[in-house]
Amino acid sequence: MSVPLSAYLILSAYLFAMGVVGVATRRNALIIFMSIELMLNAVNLSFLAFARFLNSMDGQIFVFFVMVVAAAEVAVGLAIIIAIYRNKETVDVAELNLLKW
Amino acid sequence: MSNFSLVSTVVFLPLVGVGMLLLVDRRREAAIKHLTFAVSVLTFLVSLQLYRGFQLNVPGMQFVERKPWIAGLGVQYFVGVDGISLLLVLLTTFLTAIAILSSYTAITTWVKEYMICMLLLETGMLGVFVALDLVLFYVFWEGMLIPMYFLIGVWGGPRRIYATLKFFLYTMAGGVLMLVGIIALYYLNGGRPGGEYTFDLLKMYGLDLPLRTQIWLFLAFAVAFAIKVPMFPFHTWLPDAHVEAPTAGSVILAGVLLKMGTYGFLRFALPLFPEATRYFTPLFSWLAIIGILYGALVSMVQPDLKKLVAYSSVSHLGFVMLGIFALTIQGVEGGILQMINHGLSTGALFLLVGMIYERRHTRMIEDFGGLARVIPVFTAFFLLVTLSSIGLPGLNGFVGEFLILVGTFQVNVLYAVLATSGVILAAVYMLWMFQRVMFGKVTHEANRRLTDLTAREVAVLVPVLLFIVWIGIYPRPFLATTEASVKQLLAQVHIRYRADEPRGGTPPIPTESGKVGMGPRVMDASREPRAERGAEGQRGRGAEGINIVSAGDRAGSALAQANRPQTTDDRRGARHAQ
Amino acid sequence: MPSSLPQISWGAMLPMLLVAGAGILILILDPLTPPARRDRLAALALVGIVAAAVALWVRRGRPEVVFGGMLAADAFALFFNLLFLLVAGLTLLISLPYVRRVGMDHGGYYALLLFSTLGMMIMASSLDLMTIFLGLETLSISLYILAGFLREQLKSNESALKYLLLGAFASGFLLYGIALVYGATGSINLKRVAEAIASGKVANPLLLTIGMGLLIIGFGFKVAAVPFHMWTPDVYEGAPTSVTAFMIAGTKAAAFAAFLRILMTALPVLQPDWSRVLWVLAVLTMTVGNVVAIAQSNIKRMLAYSSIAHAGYILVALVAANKLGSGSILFYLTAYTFMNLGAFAVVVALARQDGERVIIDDYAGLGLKYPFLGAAMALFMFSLAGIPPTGGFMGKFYIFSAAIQANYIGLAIVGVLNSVISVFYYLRITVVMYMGQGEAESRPAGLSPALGLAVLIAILGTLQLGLFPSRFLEVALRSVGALLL
Amino acid sequence: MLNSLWLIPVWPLLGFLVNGFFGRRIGKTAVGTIACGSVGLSLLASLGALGKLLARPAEARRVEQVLAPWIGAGNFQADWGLLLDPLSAVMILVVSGVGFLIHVYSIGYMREDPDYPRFFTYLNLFTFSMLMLVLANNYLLLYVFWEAVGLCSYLLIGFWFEKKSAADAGKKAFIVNRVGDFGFALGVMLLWTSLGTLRYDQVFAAAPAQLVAGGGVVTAITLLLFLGATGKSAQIPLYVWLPDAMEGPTPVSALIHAATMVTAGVYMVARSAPLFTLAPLSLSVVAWIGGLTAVFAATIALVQTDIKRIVAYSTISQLGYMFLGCGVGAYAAAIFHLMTHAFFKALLFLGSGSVIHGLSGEQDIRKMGGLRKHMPITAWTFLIAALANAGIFPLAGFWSKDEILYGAAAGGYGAVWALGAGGAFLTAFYMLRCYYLTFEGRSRVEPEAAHHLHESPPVMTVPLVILAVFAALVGFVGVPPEHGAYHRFVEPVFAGAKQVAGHAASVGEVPMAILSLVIALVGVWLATRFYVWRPEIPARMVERYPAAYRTLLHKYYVDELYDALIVEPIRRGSLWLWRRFDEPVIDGSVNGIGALIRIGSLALRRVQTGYVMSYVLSFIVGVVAILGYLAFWR
Repeated sequence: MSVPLSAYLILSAYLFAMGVVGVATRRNALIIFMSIELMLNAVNLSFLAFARFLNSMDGQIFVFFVMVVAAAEVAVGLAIIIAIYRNKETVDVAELNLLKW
Repeated sequence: MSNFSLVSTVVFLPLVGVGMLLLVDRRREAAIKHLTFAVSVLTFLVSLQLYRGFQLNVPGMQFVERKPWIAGLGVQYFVGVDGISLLLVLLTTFLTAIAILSSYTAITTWVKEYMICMLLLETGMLGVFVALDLVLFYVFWEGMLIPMYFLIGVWGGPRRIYATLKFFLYTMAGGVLMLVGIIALYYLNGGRPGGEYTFDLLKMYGLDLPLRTQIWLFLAFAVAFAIKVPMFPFHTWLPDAHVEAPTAGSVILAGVLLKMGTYGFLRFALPLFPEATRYFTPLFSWLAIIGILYGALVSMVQPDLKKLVAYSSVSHLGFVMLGIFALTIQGVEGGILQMINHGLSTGALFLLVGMIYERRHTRMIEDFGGLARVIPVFTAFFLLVTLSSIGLPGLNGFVGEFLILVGTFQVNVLYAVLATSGVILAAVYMLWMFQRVMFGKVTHEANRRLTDLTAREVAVLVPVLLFIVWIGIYPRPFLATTEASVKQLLAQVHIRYRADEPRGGTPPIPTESGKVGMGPRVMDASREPRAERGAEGQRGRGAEGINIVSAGDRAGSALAQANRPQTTDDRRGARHAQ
Repeated sequence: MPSSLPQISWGAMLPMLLVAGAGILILILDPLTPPARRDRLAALALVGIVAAAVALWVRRGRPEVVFGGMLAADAFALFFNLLFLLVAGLTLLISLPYVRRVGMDHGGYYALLLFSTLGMMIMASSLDLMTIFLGLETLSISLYILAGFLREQLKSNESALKYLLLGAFASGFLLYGIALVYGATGSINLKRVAEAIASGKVANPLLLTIGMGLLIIGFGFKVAAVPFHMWTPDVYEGAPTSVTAFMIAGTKAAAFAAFLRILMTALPVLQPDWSRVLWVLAVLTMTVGNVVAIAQSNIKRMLAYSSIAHAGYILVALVAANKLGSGSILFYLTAYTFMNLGAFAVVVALARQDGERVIIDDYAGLGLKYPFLGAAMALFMFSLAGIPPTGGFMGKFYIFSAAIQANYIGLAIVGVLNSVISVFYYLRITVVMYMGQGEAESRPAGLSPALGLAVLIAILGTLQLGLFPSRFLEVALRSVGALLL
Repeated sequence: MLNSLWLIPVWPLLGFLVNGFFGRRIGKTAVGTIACGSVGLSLLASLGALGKLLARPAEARRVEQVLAPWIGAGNFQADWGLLLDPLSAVMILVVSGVGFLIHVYSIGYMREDPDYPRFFTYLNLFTFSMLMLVLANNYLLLYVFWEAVGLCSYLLIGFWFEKKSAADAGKKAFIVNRVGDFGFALGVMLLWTSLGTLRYDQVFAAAPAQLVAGGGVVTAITLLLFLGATGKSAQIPLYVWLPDAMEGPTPVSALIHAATMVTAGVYMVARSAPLFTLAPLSLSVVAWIGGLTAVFAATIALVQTDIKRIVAYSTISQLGYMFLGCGVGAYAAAIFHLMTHAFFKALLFLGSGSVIHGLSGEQDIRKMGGLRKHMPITAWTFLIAALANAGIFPLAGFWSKDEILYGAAAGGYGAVWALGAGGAFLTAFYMLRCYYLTFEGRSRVEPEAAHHLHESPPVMTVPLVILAVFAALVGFVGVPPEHGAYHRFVEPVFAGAKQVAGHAASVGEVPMAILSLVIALVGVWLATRFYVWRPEIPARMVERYPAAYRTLLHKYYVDELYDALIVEPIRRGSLWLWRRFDEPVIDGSVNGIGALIRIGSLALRRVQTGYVMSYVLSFIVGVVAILGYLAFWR
């Protein structure tokens, strides 16, 4: 009748891996951010699938919190990126390496 | 004495001095110096009370104080002295006072900090010698590094930072391994049936570990101590530290700090791991012998006075280690006495080098020559100390060295022969140095204007020299102080061994086999007191005339010795003699 | 499904509410406060912290579980909450002179400090993976902002961005781990997770194991375990000094609190697995942290690497996974707080009029010139190096005792040898301060009473823990009793 | 007197302390008086003790006193104990008697020296130590003062320390002696380990029972002790220090390096006679070494040109005779020779000192000659001493040397006797050569030295005369040979030793004595022929045998040999150890660990690139490793 749990999990893992690859390969801070959002949402998918499968509310509630936290992170992140852009006029993380060694 | 904690008073009196120093304005340098000196002299005087109250015939710990410290782990503030530590405590308080007096003019910057360091150092060193709880011991052992580190690093010579870091890191590297050993010992002790989780050293003495475990733990302890001693090949921090340290630092370093290593062997490594001690006796004896010869040879070609003395310390401490690992009463007692002797002689040598350095700002041997004509009083002191250092009979060094050699000879002739040849080399390097510094014509103009010793400097040296002569002529009080403790120690080391050995397992050795060193051994009687022997040997021993031990340990009539039935006691002698 | 609203115990919540309330109040009052009086906001924050501490203290010995099993006011939480309040209080004392000098004395700074403290408190009190996550994010998001608080400075910006990107990235892994554990055990409550594992009801063990691995990774990031440590030096170097001090002590403690609670309460059955992973992490973390610290020339960066190394030591205690190990973590973190905050207090106090003094060589000769600060710094360095008689030594002593008790002798040996390596760079500070030749010009900013108090507290704490550690260790051991069910 | 033996040595100790601490303040006269007076008091005490000893029956002539315990550790025990028996009585008389005369002589000889107080301080210390050495009642105490006299010797040889050769010589003496003491110390240890005691009486009582006669242990003990004796008494192979020791002031050479200290080895061997008796092998080693040294040193003396060195080699040679005597079991004869030798050799040195003093420091006999006219007392006394040394009847040397040679012959040691006889011939030759070149013939003195050539003051010549009397007559205490007053007194000490060294061959005493006298007279005749009647012969000899001459002149190149085989290798080896091993290898490995960590630090640091991407990469590596491990390898 239904799609098996494993399918959700594989999709979730795939999305998560996409996000990870995005973080690892992109240089634009904003796109990295989006990749992280992708990772979080991939986890959300897992949560929901588990919640459904286990018939438990915990997962669903968790997803709400994750979304809130993600929103907060984005807000802070954008503020920081703007601050950097003001100082350096770039959002390319490859150009941010004052701090090293 | 029981309700008055004398040991703690001695240990922490310098700390009180530190507290007082903190209140003195740093600009009042004279007051700071006098105050520090007064505190150190007071500490010495109080430590003399320990000697006065010490009971010579009691082998165990005296003046014991015991308070819980870290209750959860069975760590205690547990201190006390036996004959071995008592002498070292006295040496420490004595040399600290001398060292402080010697720095009156040598230290011109940051006097207050310097004096604080000296007193902190004193507390640390005393703590090491009286601590009977392993953690407490370790705390003092490592904590003492801090003031010494500053003494070398702040008031030292041009390469002081390299030297002090090397000193610190090297010593600590050994120390941390010991810490692992201490903790492992704790769990082994607590985990055995009926065992108690405690760091109480005396309770751990009863621990009966398998040989393999003992070997590892012994190594953990021994490396720490061997670095401190320093035994070959762990010695290279010493010349650097000595060369760079200020005079008083060198005095303390040579006089007391090195003794912590040898003391550690006596107090911890040997009695805790008797079988491993046996197992490692050849290795450590050989290292000691290499140290004796190697230190002497390298010392011979040093151009720097301090470095020469530093390498000579390697040689002298080799003697001490050899004596300890002879595991005979003469060897160990000689070793302990030699610790004191080395503290006095080498301490005095460093004092003298420091005095000449203050005048000439060089320590290179080639910069001197002909000083005997210019500064005769200095020369006389220097000569006496030099002779003491090369073990001239009648002075302190001889007594210790000879006892060590006799003690070693009983167990292994080859060791004794090699070590004795070190005595020749000692004469070579010291006299050659003495000749180049003192004899000949004055070749440097600057040396012509040298001034002889001041009254303060004489006052610094004379007490040391008094002890040097005293021990040479009448070492009995010193030997008697340690005797009971040494016997107990040897009993601890040997007792397991005997239990393991099937009785009568070794064939009796002929009295006179025609082979050198195969004769019956007059072994340390502590293992088998024979009270009825030695009729002519009855004599009150000890400075106080207390008749401690029956004459059983005396040579007694040599005949009784020869006819004595062979027991396993002789087994060891036989093994070594092969 | 019958459900009722959970009982809310206000008394148990009071400390957190006080901290949160003080933060909100500061935000409200900030626009109303003239710039010259902003230290009143700091005072308010301090009052909030002290009040929270008092509220915690009066409820000691009365463990309670609130919010339907999501938060606990047990001994473990009490211990850590008090520790966090101590960190926050000391940070405030350090901040007072610092923030004014660098021009970041906004109410927001104090409020964020309080919010992140709140996040820590939530983390340490959580009995539930969700609250742990929430606490962690509260803490982290506040810190992202704080790290970038010097908006004009590119280094601060960069620090914040790196922290944010990597922190959010790591949060993703943590979250994924939570999801998998949830999926495998059917619960996000720590005790029920443990029960599920113990009763063998885990549907897919692989899911659980991978979930555990991801949790380790997530927390490995927060505690700065190698190879998840790379953010630490950059962030700590770039962040404002007072924030670095706060992070170095607070974040680590909070992360370890939650980590410890998860491992000991939820995953004790899997101990052989996670111990083996953490064994490797511990060795790597200690070694890399210590070795790389040697080459540093910036004191903040050096202390950052040092904090990595210390995380390694604490991981050793985690590996041991026994009562003494857990207790020693608490002890160690406390000593660690004192010595690190003390060191940062000295760094702030020795700053020049015109700017900070973060290059180690700039400290040349200061030890003897400023005897009190010099001695304090030396004490903190010796303590960090683990030399008796300091708290740092006792902490290490307990940790290695725990490791040896659990028969991890090899790990203990690696640990002690690492502490020898560490001596090299800690001593370098004292070498420079006491044995270097200082230039004459540098007049330090001066020791304000608040800073002096902070240094003094740190000294007393360090010595107290080193000389008389007995009582404190008992408290720590009692506190971890709550974990071991 | 016998109840307080300490009264004998204590005076020089006091003199040492007073002069040592206050010598520079109290003036030369006081220093000299104190120094001589203290030794004089010792002499009186010794005489008193001798008198008391003589008053006792022969078997009770033995007083032992323990002053204080010294070292006690476990069953090891050594005391400050004194022993007076005929043997030590002879020794203390020699030491304090000859010592007293030399002290007096030194007042004159050292008058001009600025370090006058130091000289007498050392000299007093020496006398004290030497007295203690012979009075000690156990081996360890003997060893102590054995080294103490070595120290005094070191200090006095290097007395003029500004001269490098003097300082070198002092050091050489000390170190060579240390080599001997190495053996001595080991011997003492083996002795104690075997017997459990070091006291003479106990050792000698226990030894026959516990040590197998001729066994390895007793042989080892005695050989080790003898190694010590070869050092102190300058025998092959450790004799090399003694000729150099002539760098010291001449009274020192007389006292320490002729009369007393160098005979300590002989004393020790004689003292240990009961042990040596148990070790025939050691005895023959002693005899052979003694005999070889006697000849060897005498040959070197033939060509030396330094007056003091000639006498020094003569001393080595005569000491060889004493060991020869001990080795053949003629201990009493050896000690007898020790005593007579002390007088005539001290006299020879003091005579040379007088010559040197008169010539303002000149020591080369090629620059002397014809001095008898200028310093007659010195010349006559020197001649007496030379003839005594040569063993000319009836002077002291004749009696004692003859007795030794007789002992060798009677003991069946033919080869050893031959060595001794050859040595006696050489001795007579070089002694007379020395006398002729110095005092007879035409003067070869450098003009400026000749200018104030003079006889020495009475304070120097009176001791010469007294010594000359003794050198001439003291032999008569040993007349008739083997049964004289001397023998009756000393012989009981060696009663235990006699049993082995019985007379193996029967040779007549008188013919042997005549034979040795003839040998000596031939030597005298040859010397007279070479240096008085046909002075061109020596130069011809040199031309004919240049290699032999050079070898002798360079003392067989032994110093050079030791230098090349021992001194240099050790020095170079030490330098190598320090520069090539200690610094680069041992210290290098310590610093190497540090450097390695530092390099690791710099390398690992580079991983931290500052780029977020690389941080993420590191993160991902960790993720893969952990998850991979947990998923697959667990």
